[in-house]
Amino acid sequence: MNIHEYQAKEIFASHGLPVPGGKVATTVDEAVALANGFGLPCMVKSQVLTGGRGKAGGIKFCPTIDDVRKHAGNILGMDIKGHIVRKVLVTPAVDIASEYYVGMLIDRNTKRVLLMASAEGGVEIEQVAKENPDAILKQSIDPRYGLLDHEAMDMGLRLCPEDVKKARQLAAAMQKLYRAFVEADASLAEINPFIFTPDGTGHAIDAKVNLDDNALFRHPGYEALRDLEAEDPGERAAREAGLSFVKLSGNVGCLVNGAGLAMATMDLVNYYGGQPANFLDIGGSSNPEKVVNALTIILEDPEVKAILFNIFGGITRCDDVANGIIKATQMMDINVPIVVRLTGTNEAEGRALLAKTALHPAQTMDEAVQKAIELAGK
Amino acid sequence: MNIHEYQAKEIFASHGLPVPGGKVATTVDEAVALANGFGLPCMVKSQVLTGGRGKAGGIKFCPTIDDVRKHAGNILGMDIKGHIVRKVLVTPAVDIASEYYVGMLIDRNTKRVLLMASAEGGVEIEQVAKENPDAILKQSIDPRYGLLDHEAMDMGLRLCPEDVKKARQLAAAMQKLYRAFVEADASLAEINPFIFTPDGTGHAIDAKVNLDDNALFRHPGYEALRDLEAEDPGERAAREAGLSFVKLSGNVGCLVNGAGLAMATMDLVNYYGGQPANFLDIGGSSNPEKVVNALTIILEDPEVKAILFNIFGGITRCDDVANGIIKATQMMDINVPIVVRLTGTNEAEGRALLAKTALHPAQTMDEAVQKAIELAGK
Amino acid sequence: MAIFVDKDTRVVVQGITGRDGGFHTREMMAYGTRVVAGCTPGRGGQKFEGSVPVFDTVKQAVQETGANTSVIFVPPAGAAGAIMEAADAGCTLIVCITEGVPTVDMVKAWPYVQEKGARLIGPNCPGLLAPGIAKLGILPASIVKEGPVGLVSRSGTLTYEVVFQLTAAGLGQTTCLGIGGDPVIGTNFLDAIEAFNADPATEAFVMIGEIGGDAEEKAAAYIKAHVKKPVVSFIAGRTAPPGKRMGHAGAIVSGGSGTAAEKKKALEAAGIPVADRPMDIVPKLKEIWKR
Amino acid sequence: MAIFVDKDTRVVVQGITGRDGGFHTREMMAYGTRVVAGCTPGRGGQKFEGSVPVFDTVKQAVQETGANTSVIFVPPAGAAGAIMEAADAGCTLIVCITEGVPTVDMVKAWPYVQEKGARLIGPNCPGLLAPGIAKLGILPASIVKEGPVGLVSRSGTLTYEVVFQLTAAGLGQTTCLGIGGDPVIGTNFLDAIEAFNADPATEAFVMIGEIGGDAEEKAAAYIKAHVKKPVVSFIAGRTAPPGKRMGHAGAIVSGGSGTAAEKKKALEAAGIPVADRPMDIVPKLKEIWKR
Repeated sequence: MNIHEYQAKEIFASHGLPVPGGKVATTVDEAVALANGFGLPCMVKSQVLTGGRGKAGGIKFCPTIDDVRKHAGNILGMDIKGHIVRKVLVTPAVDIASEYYVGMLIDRNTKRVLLMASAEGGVEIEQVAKENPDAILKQSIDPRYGLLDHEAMDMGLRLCPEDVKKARQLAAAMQKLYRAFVEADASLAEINPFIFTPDGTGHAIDAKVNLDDNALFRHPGYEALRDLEAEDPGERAAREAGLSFVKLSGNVGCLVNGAGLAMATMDLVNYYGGQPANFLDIGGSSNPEKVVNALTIILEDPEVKAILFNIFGGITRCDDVANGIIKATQMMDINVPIVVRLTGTNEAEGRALLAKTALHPAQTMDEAVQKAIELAGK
Repeated sequence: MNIHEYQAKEIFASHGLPVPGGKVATTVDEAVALANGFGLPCMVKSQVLTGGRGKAGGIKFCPTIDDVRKHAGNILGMDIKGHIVRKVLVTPAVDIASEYYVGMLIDRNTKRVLLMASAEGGVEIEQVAKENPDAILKQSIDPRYGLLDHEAMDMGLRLCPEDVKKARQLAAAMQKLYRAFVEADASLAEINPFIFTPDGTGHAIDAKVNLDDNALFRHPGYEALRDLEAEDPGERAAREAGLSFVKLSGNVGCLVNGAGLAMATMDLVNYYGGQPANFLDIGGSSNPEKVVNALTIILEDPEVKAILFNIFGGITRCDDVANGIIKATQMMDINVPIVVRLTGTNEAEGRALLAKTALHPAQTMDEAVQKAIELAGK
Repeated sequence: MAIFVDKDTRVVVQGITGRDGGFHTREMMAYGTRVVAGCTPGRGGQKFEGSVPVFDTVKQAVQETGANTSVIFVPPAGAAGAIMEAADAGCTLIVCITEGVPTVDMVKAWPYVQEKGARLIGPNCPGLLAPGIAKLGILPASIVKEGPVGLVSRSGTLTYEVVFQLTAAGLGQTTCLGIGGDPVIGTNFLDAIEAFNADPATEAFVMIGEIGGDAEEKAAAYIKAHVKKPVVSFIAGRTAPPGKRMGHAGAIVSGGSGTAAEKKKALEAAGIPVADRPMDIVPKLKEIWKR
Repeated sequence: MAIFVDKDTRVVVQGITGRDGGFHTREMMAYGTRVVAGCTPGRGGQKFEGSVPVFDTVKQAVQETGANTSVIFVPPAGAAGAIMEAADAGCTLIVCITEGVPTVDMVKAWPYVQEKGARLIGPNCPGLLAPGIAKLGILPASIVKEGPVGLVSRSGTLTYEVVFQLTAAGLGQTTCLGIGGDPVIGTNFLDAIEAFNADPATEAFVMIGEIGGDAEEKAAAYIKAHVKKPVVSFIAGRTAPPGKRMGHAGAIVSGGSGTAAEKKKALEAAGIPVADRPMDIVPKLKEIWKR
């Protein structure tokens, strides 16, 4: 789950990271009131779940209240890479003498949290990684010990060899970020940039956190951080129904059991010149209710011209699955063609059941995909 | 640093351990008001830094407010093993269906925290250890992983094999106790007993915590937990002066540099039939102020009839130490004899300085101790 | 012969009294897997299906029954703890089927498993099926067949699809192994490939990858340097949009890396044919495999 | 010959720019110890006493100067971290002089030191002095003399007292070692005794214990089983009241255990004479030592 800058900063602040004050406004008047409260100059920052906000004009420095009014007005409602700005963060502006990048993520190869830091702060780390990979310092964190004092200090001194006080602040920030990462069950946590003011005080002036969906169950408070307005309605409905769904822009709706097979199905639609409308994993169950939910979500998309079930019956029996699909389609009013491919245990029985319906049976993935593309094009 | 039950319970509660409500009263009226607030029946428990409170009549069950008034009146001011009761904890009484001991301490041999637990709760663990050592279960905790789920659950199931829900509560309590131990920098933490009510709910109804003096610097709040009234005035003054001091009941005041040598000096006084008045380590410095502080503390004790300095000048030079002692004694009005034994670097110079004073010089520990005992006896 | 299991594999099922645990334990036993014990705290003393003793702890199960392998079906909150319990009890192979295990838990559990010297498969995986030897996990027994091909995959049903095609083409398997789709897993492609390469019964193998991470690239480099056996690969997720998690927690293209295109390129550069469609895997394998 | 150090010992002093660190570094250098580097973050590039290079990190010090031993004089809050830094940098011997290190920090640092394969002495100890070879710590050089006796002690000045008497009696030392008075220390009596037993130059040794814990009892059992060399002991704290910490964090009789009487009993049962007074140590040693 991705969360907004202001939410990430709240998590950071609760772990003692030096985050400037700030509050969120949803209207220009609220923004102005906040700016009056914090004092000038201040920043008005769009809160959207995408990068590149600065380039898009979504982050503005405001020396006067008139600027706050003007920029908040422009930014609220702005479309940044398809994300509509509904909130702005108003936060005191700080003078920047130097900028650093500090980030952590899960490193699949070491199976550990990896700390990355760079003196090239304020730019996207992927860009630094491409153009100047040596500028990124790395430290793999042993989970048994956490980020040790000397590891953090070594990083701090390498980032800031000329000023031990700043190195200490960077080191402390890294150790706090690690605790925040682990305790919040993050999958990514970035401070970009961590800055020093001319008087040498460090501040985390931007924050990015992705939370591990698998761990949300032990952070009941985090569900409230979810920005429901920013979520695709279909993806939201799927999440609430316990389905794994990603909206795409094609016209062949796909319902598949298993994530890998679902991706392979999308790829095959594409291979045969079609366009998948979605990724959807309905899981191993033959529960008609789950199928109804999945179909409802897919049919919300007016672009969908055909529906493709690709089910590999392993432990689940194909006749059970067929019955589930038949019941679900009977409960709904569906006016696009449905192709069903069923393979595996009790395959023949499953297909026999389908034969009595208006559903289009298919024996192989390739046949099913080609048939669905053809029906969608009609 | 030892803290009271009610303070230990506050630490436990902050780590999520199930501690019954409770508040401290210093007068009978306060105790009655608290009991009225919590409802009856309740317990009135003396808060003193020693064990055996129950046997001494310092813990009473109160079914009525009259009982609260009577028992609080008896307990406040009571002397328990030399500790005067100045506070009572008033806490709701709970029905006890079963009792367990759960405790943790530093195990010097493994260099780890050791979890100990027993189904023989409510009695002193030392007694169980003597009479029925097999009744004590032990789990050494690897600091790299903490107390793992299966380790805690294994203990819980061994304590309570007949009831998995209770086993889970015990396991959870052990894991919380470990976090409390580490985060509070304890050297000992005990729940004795952890009880279950007849409905199967667990409660930590007694609590004991010793804090690591070496770690107090990182818990600024803990200094407020110190019970200054319960502390020996001399030991308090020594602590505030940064000296290591323990009051004993003899008449030979001892000032020694180094803890091991200070113990050996006490032992030698005893060996020659004398009685040491104290343990005191003045450390490696030759600073006259420190000597003044140490002498002031020792001379507060009217039993002290002679003073014995036993100084081994290793890195510190004996002439420096002699000058420090001479200056300190000149700043004070002292009317007991002072024996000074100085050995080590610049020993001759040191003794030459002492020769010009009224101090009694000695060359060996044995000579010095015998002389001090003799002077104390006059 | 197979990788990771043999006829001495003695299984304890953690979470045997749960719905999924019970169902799949019956399936494993039906296939002839030696399930010698179950474990559910508080259920010690019971018998599963009237014959398999259930214990409160894995330690007891190992002591009483000589179990050396654990298959885990416990809920996500306790899964990493269950892995550590199995490792501590002396299980040398641990297969964690549970989906939805927090990544931070796996990060913590991993060094513990390593210190105890156990092999972990999963979590969030279908487990492993060595035809004729043992079934550890949820791979359907109906689709496999004994034979000379190894198969390793990050996926579940996509694996079944490929196994089904192998079997249909008469190509039986030494071991079908699903390593799981999470970012942090125990046994990875490299470990599996090393094992297949060393297994005399495995004459050729198939690797089913997907988007996210660089495990396929690492495997490609290893195969190029060390493997003489024929290998064919398939990568799912060519059409996945960046930044979106495709069902599996680990299946995500982030920061422009972990794409199917990159993986395909790395594999082909290492001389490994990459099938465009699942149905192309068997033909490609037959093409390069001179039996 | 000595234990734990030799002529290849190359020292980095952590906290060299502090008051105590600087003072004792000069003393160590004056004794001829090869202090090759210092370490204080933020002071990298400076020279101590005009000759010893100071580095920001121990890793740099080790890389640039070949230091293999660290002596630590940093304040308590950073001491356990400094120990871990030294171990991580590759120091194989770490002597931590710092007093007042939180016990929980040492509990955390210990497995790290073990994993890195380093030997830790201390904390809260005077260190070690091998006459004629090296001085690591704060033991006064003026009182020692080269010779055949080993000495190990939990104490500081009491050690000096005994060394002084040994030297005065013409009994020089192979190594004088103060292991420290804290509850959790690196090298303990057992480790030191093993080393003295294995050291051909050490013909006899003295063990100075004190109240608290059972390290003396463990040492007694080891000596009885494995040591043929003459050993004499002394235990401080016979008159210490129970439940009171006697200066050293580890010197406390708690729950009735860790008393001097118990220790004396265990030692004597193992055939080790226990001196009643410090001045009896040398005579007792001469009594049992047939040179």
